[in-house]
Amino acid sequence: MISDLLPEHMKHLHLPGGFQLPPFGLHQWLALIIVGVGLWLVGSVWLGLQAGQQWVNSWQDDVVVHVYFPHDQELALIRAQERFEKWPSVASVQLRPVEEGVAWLQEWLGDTGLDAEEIAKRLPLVLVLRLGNHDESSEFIFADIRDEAVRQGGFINEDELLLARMHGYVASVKYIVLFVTILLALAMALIISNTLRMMQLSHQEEMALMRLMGAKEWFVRMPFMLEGALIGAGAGFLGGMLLWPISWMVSTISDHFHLSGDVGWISFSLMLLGLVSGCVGAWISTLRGVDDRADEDLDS
Amino acid sequence: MISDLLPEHMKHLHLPGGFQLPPFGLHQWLALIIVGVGLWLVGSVWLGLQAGQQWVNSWQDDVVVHVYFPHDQELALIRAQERFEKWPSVASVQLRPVEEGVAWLQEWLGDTGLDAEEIAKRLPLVLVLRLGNHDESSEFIFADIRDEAVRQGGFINEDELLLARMHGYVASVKYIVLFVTILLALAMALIISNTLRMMQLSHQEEMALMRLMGAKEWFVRMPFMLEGALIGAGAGFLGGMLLWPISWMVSTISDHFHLSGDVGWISFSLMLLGLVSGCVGAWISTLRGVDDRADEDLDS
Amino acid sequence: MSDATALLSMQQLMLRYKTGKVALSGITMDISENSFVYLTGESGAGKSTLLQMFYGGLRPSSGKLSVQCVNMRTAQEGEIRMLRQRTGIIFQDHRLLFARTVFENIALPLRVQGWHIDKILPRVHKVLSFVGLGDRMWAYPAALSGGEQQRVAIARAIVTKSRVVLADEPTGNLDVETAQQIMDLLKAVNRSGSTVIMATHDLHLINEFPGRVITLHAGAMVADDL
Amino acid sequence: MSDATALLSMQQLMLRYKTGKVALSGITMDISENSFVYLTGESGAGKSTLLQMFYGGLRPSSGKLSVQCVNMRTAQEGEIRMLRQRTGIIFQDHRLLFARTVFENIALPLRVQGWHIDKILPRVHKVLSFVGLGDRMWAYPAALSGGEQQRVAIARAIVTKSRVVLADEPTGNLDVETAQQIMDLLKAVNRSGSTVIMATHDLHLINEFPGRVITLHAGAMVADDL
Ligand SMILES: Nc1ncnc2c1ncn2[C@@H]1O[C@H](COP(=O)(O)OP(=O)(O)OP(=O)(O)O)[C@@H](O)[C@H]1O
Ligand SMILES: Nc1ncnc2c1ncn2[C@@H]1O[C@H](COP(=O)(O)OP(=O)(O)OP(=O)(O)O)[C@@H](O)[C@H]1O
Ligand SMILES: [Mg+2]
Ligand SMILES: [Mg+2]
Repeated sequence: MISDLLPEHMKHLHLPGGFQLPPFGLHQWLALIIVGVGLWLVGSVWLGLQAGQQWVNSWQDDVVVHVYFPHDQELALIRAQERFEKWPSVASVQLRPVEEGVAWLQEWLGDTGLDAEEIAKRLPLVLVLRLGNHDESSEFIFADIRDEAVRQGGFINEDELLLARMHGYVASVKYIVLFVTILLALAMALIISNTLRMMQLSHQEEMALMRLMGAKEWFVRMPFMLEGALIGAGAGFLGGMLLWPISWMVSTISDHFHLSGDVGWISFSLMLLGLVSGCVGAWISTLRGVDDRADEDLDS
Repeated sequence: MISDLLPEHMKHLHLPGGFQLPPFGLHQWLALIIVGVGLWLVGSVWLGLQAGQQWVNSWQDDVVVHVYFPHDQELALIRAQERFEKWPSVASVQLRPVEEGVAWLQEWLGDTGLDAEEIAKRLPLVLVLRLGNHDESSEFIFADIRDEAVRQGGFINEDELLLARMHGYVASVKYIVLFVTILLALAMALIISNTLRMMQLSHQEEMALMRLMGAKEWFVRMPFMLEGALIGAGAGFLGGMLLWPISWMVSTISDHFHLSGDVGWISFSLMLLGLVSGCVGAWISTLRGVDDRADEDLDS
Repeated sequence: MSDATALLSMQQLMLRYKTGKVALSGITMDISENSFVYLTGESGAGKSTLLQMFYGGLRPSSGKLSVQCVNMRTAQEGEIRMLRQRTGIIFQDHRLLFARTVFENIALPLRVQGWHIDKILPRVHKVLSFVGLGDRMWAYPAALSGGEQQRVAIARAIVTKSRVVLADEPTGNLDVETAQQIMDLLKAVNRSGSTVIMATHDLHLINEFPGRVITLHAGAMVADDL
Repeated sequence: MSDATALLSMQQLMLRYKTGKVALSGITMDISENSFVYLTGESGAGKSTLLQMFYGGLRPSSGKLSVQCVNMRTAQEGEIRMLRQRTGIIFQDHRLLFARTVFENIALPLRVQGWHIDKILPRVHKVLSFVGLGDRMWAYPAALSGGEQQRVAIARAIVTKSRVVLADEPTGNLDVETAQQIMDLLKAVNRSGSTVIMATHDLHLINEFPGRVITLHAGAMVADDL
């Protein structure tokens, strides 16, 4: 008899309130996709940072600058060594042992009859500066080292400098990334909460009516909470899933990076972030005086 | 007499329709700020790309890879030269003239009595590969060059490779940037249109009523168009203005970059983009059957 | 029966809703300028439907309908718009804006017609005083009783000196005394030159305030005391 | 006058709106279970205000009001909620949801009370047939005439066999015959055990369908024919 009453196209009755998800329309899908891709952006940016960090770490002990002095300028060399040792940003200053130079030269020249030791005497003297705590100020350290070296009569390899400088850039990118992340998260929250608010505006009378019929607060709000949670979790899931191809691409390009563990964590956090922000957004947007008829106007 | 009728707190009457901006509430400000910062992000990313492009351009003619061969492997060298010449990605292959090696060694050794020419004979032979059209595939070019060199009995400088590889990275970043830009633009449009749609939902009855009273379409929609245009233009302006400090910072860090012209253009485009997208968003969101009472529900 | 000076004229007018329901059929009548017309009939007879057609809210399915010399079957959007500006409407569910003050509600049609605020204010005040709510100008409709809301809706309909006033049960929610006041108002509006067409159930009012009575039944015209 | 079995009891009940308007004052009366009560009075007398207080839409400013043994001045949210589930309300502006079908509108209170859909469907059908709209279950309210909408609102109020039914001018928009049908409905509801409190202007109905008549004037009780 019930099926007699229910017309064919109404098989899926959609009653308001309670554990009932409001129908998922265009706006909901749009919000889900955009927030998902936004979260994916956040995730990839963090992934990139992670990769950059790993890269930097693999360098960390290797950030050295060689300062060259002509072979007969030993005094200048010693003076420079003393000065560099006083710099707090320089962890250690070492004179490259002559044997090392000889070995290097020997290999380079090939196993010829030429006497490497004889040439080695004429090789430049080399100071190896190992940089310590490496932060954004490194930009200036390099310039300072160059200046000091030149002042003392030595010189440095510019290519080496450029490479070392990269390190500083990667470190400073972290703050930009943090800022971008926060901004994107805010924008995503606004999108979710606006979508929910729209839903609620169009169901305002219904909510007021249910309250007048003695509905509990959770009953009135549950559909919107569910919707917010679904959009949030869906977006988080989308963002998390989209991270895997990225991480796969990165690891194919270079096997420097071992990100799979991080990807798991980041995508999990994205999902959690989406879910929580969806629920919170829903709760907040249901809080505002939806019972008030004068509130139909957003102006006030 | 009019002022008698008008109570003190109502001095600013806000009538619906026509050239009247709806009151700018929290939602509007939120949308404006978020969209503004989003546009700024778009702008800065493009600015960064511009800077990267300039950097790459300054390298363009300098992307060379040196392949070293032991001084007695002339045959291998010639074989390698022939092979490399056939590669389309390698623009030119040159044998480094011996004099150049001598001159370099002479300088390096200092003006000592040592006979540079004698040593030079024992120096490795060097092939200078100059790379041509440099695109994303360069990642593999470098690996290929390394493989080929090793196969022929030569070797290459890994540091040099890393530096050259950077070039390829910057070029491939362009596509990511394009994608991010499109995504952000979409998200911003969604935010504006959602904000307007919220405004309209809450003014739906009013709009229907005005139409029933014979109001022209432009009269009914104008407030929302104005609002959309204002949010869009305001956001564009905000984004454009925020670009200047960024460009200033970049030029302080390094005088490689000359971005002031680009900043002007980009911030102008941002403003235009914001304005146009605001208006279009408003127009589109006013199009949907707002006259229809059953449309109060977004479900359908 | 057709008449050159008729303000509204109908011939075999028929209206079928999208649902297939034929709400009106075979309506043939003329309403001349400056008349006072009652529409009666049981609930669902088609009174509101007919009134809606008089301002272009619904277009005829077949037959002829011309309102203020506008052929409602072929009229352009622009013509309908102009027609609506010359028509005052009191809706059955009054349709007041609860987010706006009484003043703003009544000022709406004036604003649509491009009046300046300096002229709107005194006009609204005058009309509100006329319906006896001169002191509620800055209240919100939610703070009014049902009958007071009804009177605001009436004020909104007559504020622009319309040529035709369509009233859908303007006394439905009112007690007898207030209903009589409303009828006095509508009669005064009629005397000042507007044609008033009013749907009502209240036969007592019809007896008390005479006018032409058109009776509908199930979408057809069954009586016309002209 | 206070009575142990009184369903609603008021003593010196007063209500002042936020605007300062005193809408009710000095109301003292009891309404016993299973009675049929008319509230009359001119527009603005305070009928709707009093009805609103009976379901906790407004709380008393002073005096005593207890409804179904709930003290309305001190009641918790939860108590009010339970009270509302035992109360059927017909609003003066019917407050139907235009975005939902007639079925969904009427199912709303059942759903709030946690009924299962398999029980909701036949119940809604039965009540709709009772008010004579059994075939309009899947229509949208916009496709109904004013009187039909009114009947849907009545169906919604009586669908949950409430202990008290509050009706604010349920016959306001109806023709005489339909109004009499509605009155028959309400009388039947009353006979089946619910207390019905109905605000109305229609003195003819009161004569035809006898009940206790309470008359308000400017917020005060001026007559009670108990
Ligand atoms: N939008 C619509 N779509 C389909 N049917 C409709 C629509 N509006 C009204 N109807 C039907 O048309 C018939 C006439 O409705 P109408 O509103 O004109 O009646 P009425 O005479 O005004 O009645 P009442 O006195 O109850 O207001 C009714 O049966 C109603 O159900
Ligand atoms: N929310 C409110 N705020 C302020 N005043 C109000 C509010 N609601 C009603 N009033 C005022 O209280 C008085 C009583 O209103 P109420 O709605 O109870 O009248 P009523 O008897 O139902 O009249 P009607 O028959 O016209 O519906 C009226 O003067 C009204 O203006
Ligand atoms: Mg009607
Ligand atoms: Mg009332």
